[in-house]
Amino acid sequence: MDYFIQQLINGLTLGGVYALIALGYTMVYGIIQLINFAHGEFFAAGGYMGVIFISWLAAQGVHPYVCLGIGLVLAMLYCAMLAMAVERLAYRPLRQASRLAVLLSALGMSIFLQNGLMLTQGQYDKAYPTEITAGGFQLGGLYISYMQCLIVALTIFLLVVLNLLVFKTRIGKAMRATAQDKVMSALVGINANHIIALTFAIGAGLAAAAGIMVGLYYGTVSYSMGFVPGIKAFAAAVLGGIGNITGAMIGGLIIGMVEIFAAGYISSQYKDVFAFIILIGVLYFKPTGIMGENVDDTRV
Amino acid sequence: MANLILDDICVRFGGLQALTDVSFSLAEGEVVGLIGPNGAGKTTVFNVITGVYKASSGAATYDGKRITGLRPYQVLAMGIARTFQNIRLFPRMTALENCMVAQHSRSSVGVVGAVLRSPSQRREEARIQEKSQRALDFMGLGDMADEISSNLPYGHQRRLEIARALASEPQTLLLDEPAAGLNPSESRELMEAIGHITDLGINVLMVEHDMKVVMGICNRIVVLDHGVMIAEGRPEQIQRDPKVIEAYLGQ
Amino acid sequence: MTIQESKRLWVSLGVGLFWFLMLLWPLLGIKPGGLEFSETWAVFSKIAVAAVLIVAVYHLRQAGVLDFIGTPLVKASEAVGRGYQKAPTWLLLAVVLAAALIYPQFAGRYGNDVAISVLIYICLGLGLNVVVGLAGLLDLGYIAFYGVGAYAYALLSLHFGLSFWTCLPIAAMLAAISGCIIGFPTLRMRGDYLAIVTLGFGEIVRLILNNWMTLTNGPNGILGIPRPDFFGYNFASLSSLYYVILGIAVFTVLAVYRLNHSRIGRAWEAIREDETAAELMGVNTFLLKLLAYAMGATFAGLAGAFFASRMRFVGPESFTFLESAMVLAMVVLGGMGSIPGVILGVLVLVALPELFRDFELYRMLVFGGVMCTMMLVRPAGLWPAKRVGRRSEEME
Amino acid sequence: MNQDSRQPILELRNVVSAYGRIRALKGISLKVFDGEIVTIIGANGAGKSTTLMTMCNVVKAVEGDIFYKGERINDVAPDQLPTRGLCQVPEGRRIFPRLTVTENLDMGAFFRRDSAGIKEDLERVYDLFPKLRERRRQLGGTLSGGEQQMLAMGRALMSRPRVLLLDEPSMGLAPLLVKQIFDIIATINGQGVTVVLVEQNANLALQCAQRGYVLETGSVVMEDEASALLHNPDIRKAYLGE
Amino acid sequence: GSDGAEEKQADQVLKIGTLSPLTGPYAADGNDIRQGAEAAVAVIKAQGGIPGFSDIVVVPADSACDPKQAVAAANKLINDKVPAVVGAYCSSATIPASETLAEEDIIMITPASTSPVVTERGLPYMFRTCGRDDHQAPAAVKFMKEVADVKSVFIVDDKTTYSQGMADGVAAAAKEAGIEVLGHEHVNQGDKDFSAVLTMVKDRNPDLFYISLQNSSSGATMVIQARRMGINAILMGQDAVFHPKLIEFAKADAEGMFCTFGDIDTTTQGYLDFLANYSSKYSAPGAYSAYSYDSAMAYLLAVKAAGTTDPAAVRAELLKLSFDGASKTVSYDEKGDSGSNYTVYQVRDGQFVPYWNSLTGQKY
Ligand SMILES: Nc1ncnc2c1ncn2[C@@H]1O[C@H](COP(=O)(O)OP(=O)(O)OP(=O)(O)O)[C@@H](O)[C@H]1O
Ligand SMILES: Nc1ncnc2c1ncn2[C@@H]1O[C@H](COP(=O)(O)OP(=O)(O)OP(=O)(O)O)[C@@H](O)[C@H]1O
Ligand SMILES: [Mg+2]
Ligand SMILES: [Mg+2]
Repeated sequence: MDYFIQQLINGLTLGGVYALIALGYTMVYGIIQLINFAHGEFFAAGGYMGVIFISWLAAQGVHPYVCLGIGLVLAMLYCAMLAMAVERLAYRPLRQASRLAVLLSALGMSIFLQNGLMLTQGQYDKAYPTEITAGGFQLGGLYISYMQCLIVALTIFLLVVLNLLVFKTRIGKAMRATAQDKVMSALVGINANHIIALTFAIGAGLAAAAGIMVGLYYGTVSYSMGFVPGIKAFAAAVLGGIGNITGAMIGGLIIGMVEIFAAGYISSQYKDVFAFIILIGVLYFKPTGIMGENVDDTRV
Repeated sequence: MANLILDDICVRFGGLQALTDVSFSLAEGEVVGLIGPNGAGKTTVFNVITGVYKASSGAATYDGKRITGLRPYQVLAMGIARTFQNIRLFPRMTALENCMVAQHSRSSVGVVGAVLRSPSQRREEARIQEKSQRALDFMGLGDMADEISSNLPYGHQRRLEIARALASEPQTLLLDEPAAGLNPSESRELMEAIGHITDLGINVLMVEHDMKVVMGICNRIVVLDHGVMIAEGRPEQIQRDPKVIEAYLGQ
Repeated sequence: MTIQESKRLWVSLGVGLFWFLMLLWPLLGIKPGGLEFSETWAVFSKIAVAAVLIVAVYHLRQAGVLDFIGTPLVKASEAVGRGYQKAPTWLLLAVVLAAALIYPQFAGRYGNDVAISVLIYICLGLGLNVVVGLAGLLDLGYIAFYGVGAYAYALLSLHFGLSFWTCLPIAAMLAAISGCIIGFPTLRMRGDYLAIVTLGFGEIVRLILNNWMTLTNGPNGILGIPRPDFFGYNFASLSSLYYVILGIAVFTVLAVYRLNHSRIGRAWEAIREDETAAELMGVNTFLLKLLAYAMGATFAGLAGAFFASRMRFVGPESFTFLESAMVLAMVVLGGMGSIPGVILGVLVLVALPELFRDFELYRMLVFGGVMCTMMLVRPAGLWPAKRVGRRSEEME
Repeated sequence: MNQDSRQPILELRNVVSAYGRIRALKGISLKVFDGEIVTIIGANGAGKSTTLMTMCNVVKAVEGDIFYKGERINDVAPDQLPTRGLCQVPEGRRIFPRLTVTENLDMGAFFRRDSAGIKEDLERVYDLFPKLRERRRQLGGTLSGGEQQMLAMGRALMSRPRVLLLDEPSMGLAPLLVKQIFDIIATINGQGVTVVLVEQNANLALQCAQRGYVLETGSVVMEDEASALLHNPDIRKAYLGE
Repeated sequence: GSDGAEEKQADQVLKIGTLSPLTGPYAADGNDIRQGAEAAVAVIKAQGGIPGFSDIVVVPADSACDPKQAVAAANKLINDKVPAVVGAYCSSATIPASETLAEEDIIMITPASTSPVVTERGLPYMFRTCGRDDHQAPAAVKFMKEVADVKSVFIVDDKTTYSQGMADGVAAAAKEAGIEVLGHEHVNQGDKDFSAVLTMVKDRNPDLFYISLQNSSSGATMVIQARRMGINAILMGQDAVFHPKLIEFAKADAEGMFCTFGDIDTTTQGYLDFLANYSSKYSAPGAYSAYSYDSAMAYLLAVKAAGTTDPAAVRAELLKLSFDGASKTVSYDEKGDSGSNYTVYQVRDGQFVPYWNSLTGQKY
């Protein structure tokens, strides 16, 4: 039983990580229908920025928790800026082009950023000053680390904040309108470019937060670390119904859980196979994903 | 032949009853108008006939064969072709190619034939091209065969829709608001074209809000309101029917 | 260019450079030991100078100062274009084919090796072009079929001693069958849902190849796969292998061309343009989408079987997502739906990394940047299919 | 010509617009005066919609000048124009399909900050179109064609326009609704809103408008009082189907 | 330079290719390999070069740890007319590349590929300076049995030719030695989250947890997570995990961990020479720097002795060769192997410290 619950906690944590990345994916997708391959790189850049800022602050003798807080904010800001630059340079000029052209531009950006990180940060991984967040507590036969709590809490917190942002604020409404019809939203006075840039910034900020969490939780960051979680998060976003924030969260949790339980009970080498089979199975019966709005584009 | 019969068709979308017990028929050589207020369910009738939506009850038959439950391409293969209220051409294909696609169900060469370019494939290809060109000519688009369809002006796109439907060699043609977005003189040309179509022995079911057009060419009119048939009859009768005037025509 | 526009250009360059500096400095300058500026400055100044130069050249060109260089060039390229249009297609094709036939005589081992890669990718690219370019189905797991073809030949030849030429159609068929298997559940999905499912399938295939020890020997791969032979003649040398793949590639080009210009190709394009309308115009979309996957997979299967025989080794590393993405990049970069475009895309994307080998560590960085830039400069591809240009609202 | 002593509120001078290489407008000049209804009629593809889109800078004029309230607006971003009172109900309505009716209306007032005024206008729109009030929680995309047209109109009104550009507001509407829509146009105009009306239903449009322009393949071929156009035999033959 | 087609030998440049992953996740080790070879060349050149050759250059090529790229890179090296190649790193790249090189009778000396298959295919010009997995695994198990005295072991690998080969070897040897294998799980490369497997490890509670991963940072990640989760078993890794970075990343969590690695006696003169040369140009040597240095050195010495790059002659010289290299006393047998000398190291106070020698069965 303990084993089961421990795996459940593992699944929640991993799912939380995927969800954090998937939230950004889904927001960007929601607004310009772009599978932003570079999103995984924002995640990696966030992880590195975390190391850089936190190590520097720690070296100045700042209290660990303050380090963490400031580092988190700075890294999120940094990635937001990075994302805005990427959007401006690589995506905005292609607004009118076919979607595959943008997809490819995103792929090129992803390769570029990944190698940029490698060149500036070195090929070796970087270690987080993990002492900051090491530790946890024993609950019966279970061991729960503080990082696990933090990841799950942060995910839930951001989910709530984002939902409020998108559904309750003016900006959110503008985001949804821009997503649905860019020309019309210009005709009611929305600057689509600003809204899209903002969405990228928010998405990348979320990815950066995820990068730091991952760095702290697993101890190291590497320049290529964005790729695999990027794909999983993409899968999570689609599973939940791409474009839907709550869906991304649910999708992330499902993928995380399936992976952990497949690894814990069946076979860890085939865990991804199970994750993808669940994904395909769900989509087979619900082609728009779990929370996907059934917008019927077949109306004739 | 080409007898289309709808029998107690009902369609439901979630809680919304879009069509309730709709029954009417379309006989050989007829032009029938289907009118009614916005959201009455006219397009839904088309969608049920062509297999886009499933009827929740009731059946449609064509020449005695049941067509409800068939996939759209099977319905077309039986001889029922349609146009769309919101233009649905293949935007990046030329006018001619748009029509050639419609010949798909009237041709049969497979992968092997296509790769080997067998003599029968070449013959068939030539036939497809000729038939399609004839459909374009018929709608007066003959010299626009090589234009990309999305570059055509709106009115020509409407006509291309009809040409494409004709290219599938149908016996029955369903037209969904063919005159929308046309000015009165263009509508008149359209009416003439539809007249020629019936001369080919094709019967027509038409949804249209332009009363001049409807009254001008329909033999019979069916009126829907909130998914229910409220009247059916000859144009003169319909024009005078108080229920129709109240729900639809006004004044 | 008005003064105002020119001012805006320089201002945005300034903002851009400042922004870049803000992004660069934390990466290079913040060290636990302290803050540094020299390294950042060194990198930044180089890039800034380059950017200023580029903008200046652009500026001059807009202003017409550089017309004396540009105009003759444009004229020359137009003349070439005209000549190209005048020459009959068959002549051009004959020249290309002749060049392809005598190529190994002039190329060294490395040249042959690269040419073989190019030809393999041409088969892959054209196959994917059927799925993505013609039928409009975004497939991110395409390389799985290549893997199926490769392993099919490897296993059949090693376990059953079948010859390359027997295996080639079998491999193609097995790939086609797996194409149908993958295609089936995705038929109800659209757009990007399809993308992730195909990506998932690709990963599943790779993981099975990597983990099913008894069948595939897992990560160790399969060694000692025989080279093709033909009535006793063994295609052992690279140049003779080149002719084998050239034959397969020519077949692929021909087949894809003819399919494209048949009722089947038209039906695929109709599905790409508007699936619902296509079905309503009599196209059995279900069957044709499945057929698109199967045909695409067939060409990948052929290429895969050849790949196995040429490497004499297959392992799961050759069939990763990145490989799928690469093939997709070739198709899109070259020009979706256009056969010469895809071939050009393959040439460019195979050649680029080779050209950039000397950049060593910077190679992939440059590669990614160039890929991005090319998309920006030619969003419809290097050699777009004839039919492009969508009725679009014009907006900044 | 005749009334040029007045300052037009919206004016195009020799405007050329193009889609890629295709020139859709080949040098159009037209004037709209404060408080009037001007209609633009013409065959399919004449460039009517393009004219409206050019007025809003969604399609950029490649040549010529656009003046609004006396100021050249060629370089103003399209999203700035609604804030200055220039609004459009575009061809095909372009309702935000996944926003509710209320949210769609709110979008019309996106740039406005006076929540009290917005509330007031919302009530006004609901009074004008009682059907919308009934459906305020429904998603825009699920409305029927006529309701969508009302919503599009209401959304434009929410921005308190000075000038309202209407592109084929009667397309696809049942005859009864067509009449309603034209009544509403008259009402709005009575409240002081200048209207530019593009219509295929030239008869109704000319009856409702004060002045009219006739467009042919991207050029203005005629401009006159609406009543004069209505009785012009050429016009009657070419556009009114007689 | 001279333009004559018939150049004198003295004008010839001796080229040595290196084949290693310069890009991708193993780029770090790949660069160590390239630098090791460059260091050896520098040393020989400093000693006056090789008579008959005007210069010696290293031609690096990127194998990317990928069979296809490795073959392409091998072909490129062939085109560049290199008579010998040092590399590659991943066995899965080394094997197909070696087949290609064999077609042109090019000598290949791998400093890092430990798969037995590499030298078991009867290729005459294939040599190996590092040890073999099928020696390393028994050495590790011998240590478990005789020194650590464990009763049970849990094994994890990440499904590469190398890491899985090692893990299978350990599993088999452990069974034979009477150590209970409580589990043998496979993770995937690129995974960062090992919590599911580690929860399983914790649940089974083995005496020793054997980690066979393809690179040191995965290893470090796993070690960190294992310790955090409260797994108290003895940790043991193999030679891919053995890397200074393991300690740098895992810090205190790595303390006490054991790793097998081909013994490099860092006190020999050979090593000190190497270290001096290497660190004057590059940062601290990585795990494979010394092996790569020795591989290149062996080739250069053989060419010097043979006076030609003719492969048959050089092979004969290589088989005769015996010199004190950086990693060990290098000499090759008929298969091309140079023997294995696996030593168990322990992480103590942030450093790998030799702990037990498998050949002698002695603790240091
Ligand atoms: N796919 C669907 N999902 C939900 N509701 C639908 C769907 N299709 C149609 N409806 C609803 O069914 C009703 C009838 O729609 P239909 O399109 O048939 O109307 P119509 O008579 O063609 O109207 P119009 O003249 O405006 O075209 C409408 O209320 C519409 O909102
Ligand atoms: N987005 C576009 N891309 C390319 N060409 C276009 C585009 N929009 C319009 N055109 C072309 O510009 C010309 C004018 O089109 P416009 O839509 O303005 O005509 P219109 O007068 O509104 O016609 P309709 O009555 O059919 O709406 C037409 O020839 C049309 O084909
Ligand atoms: Mg309708
Ligand atoms: Mg228009």
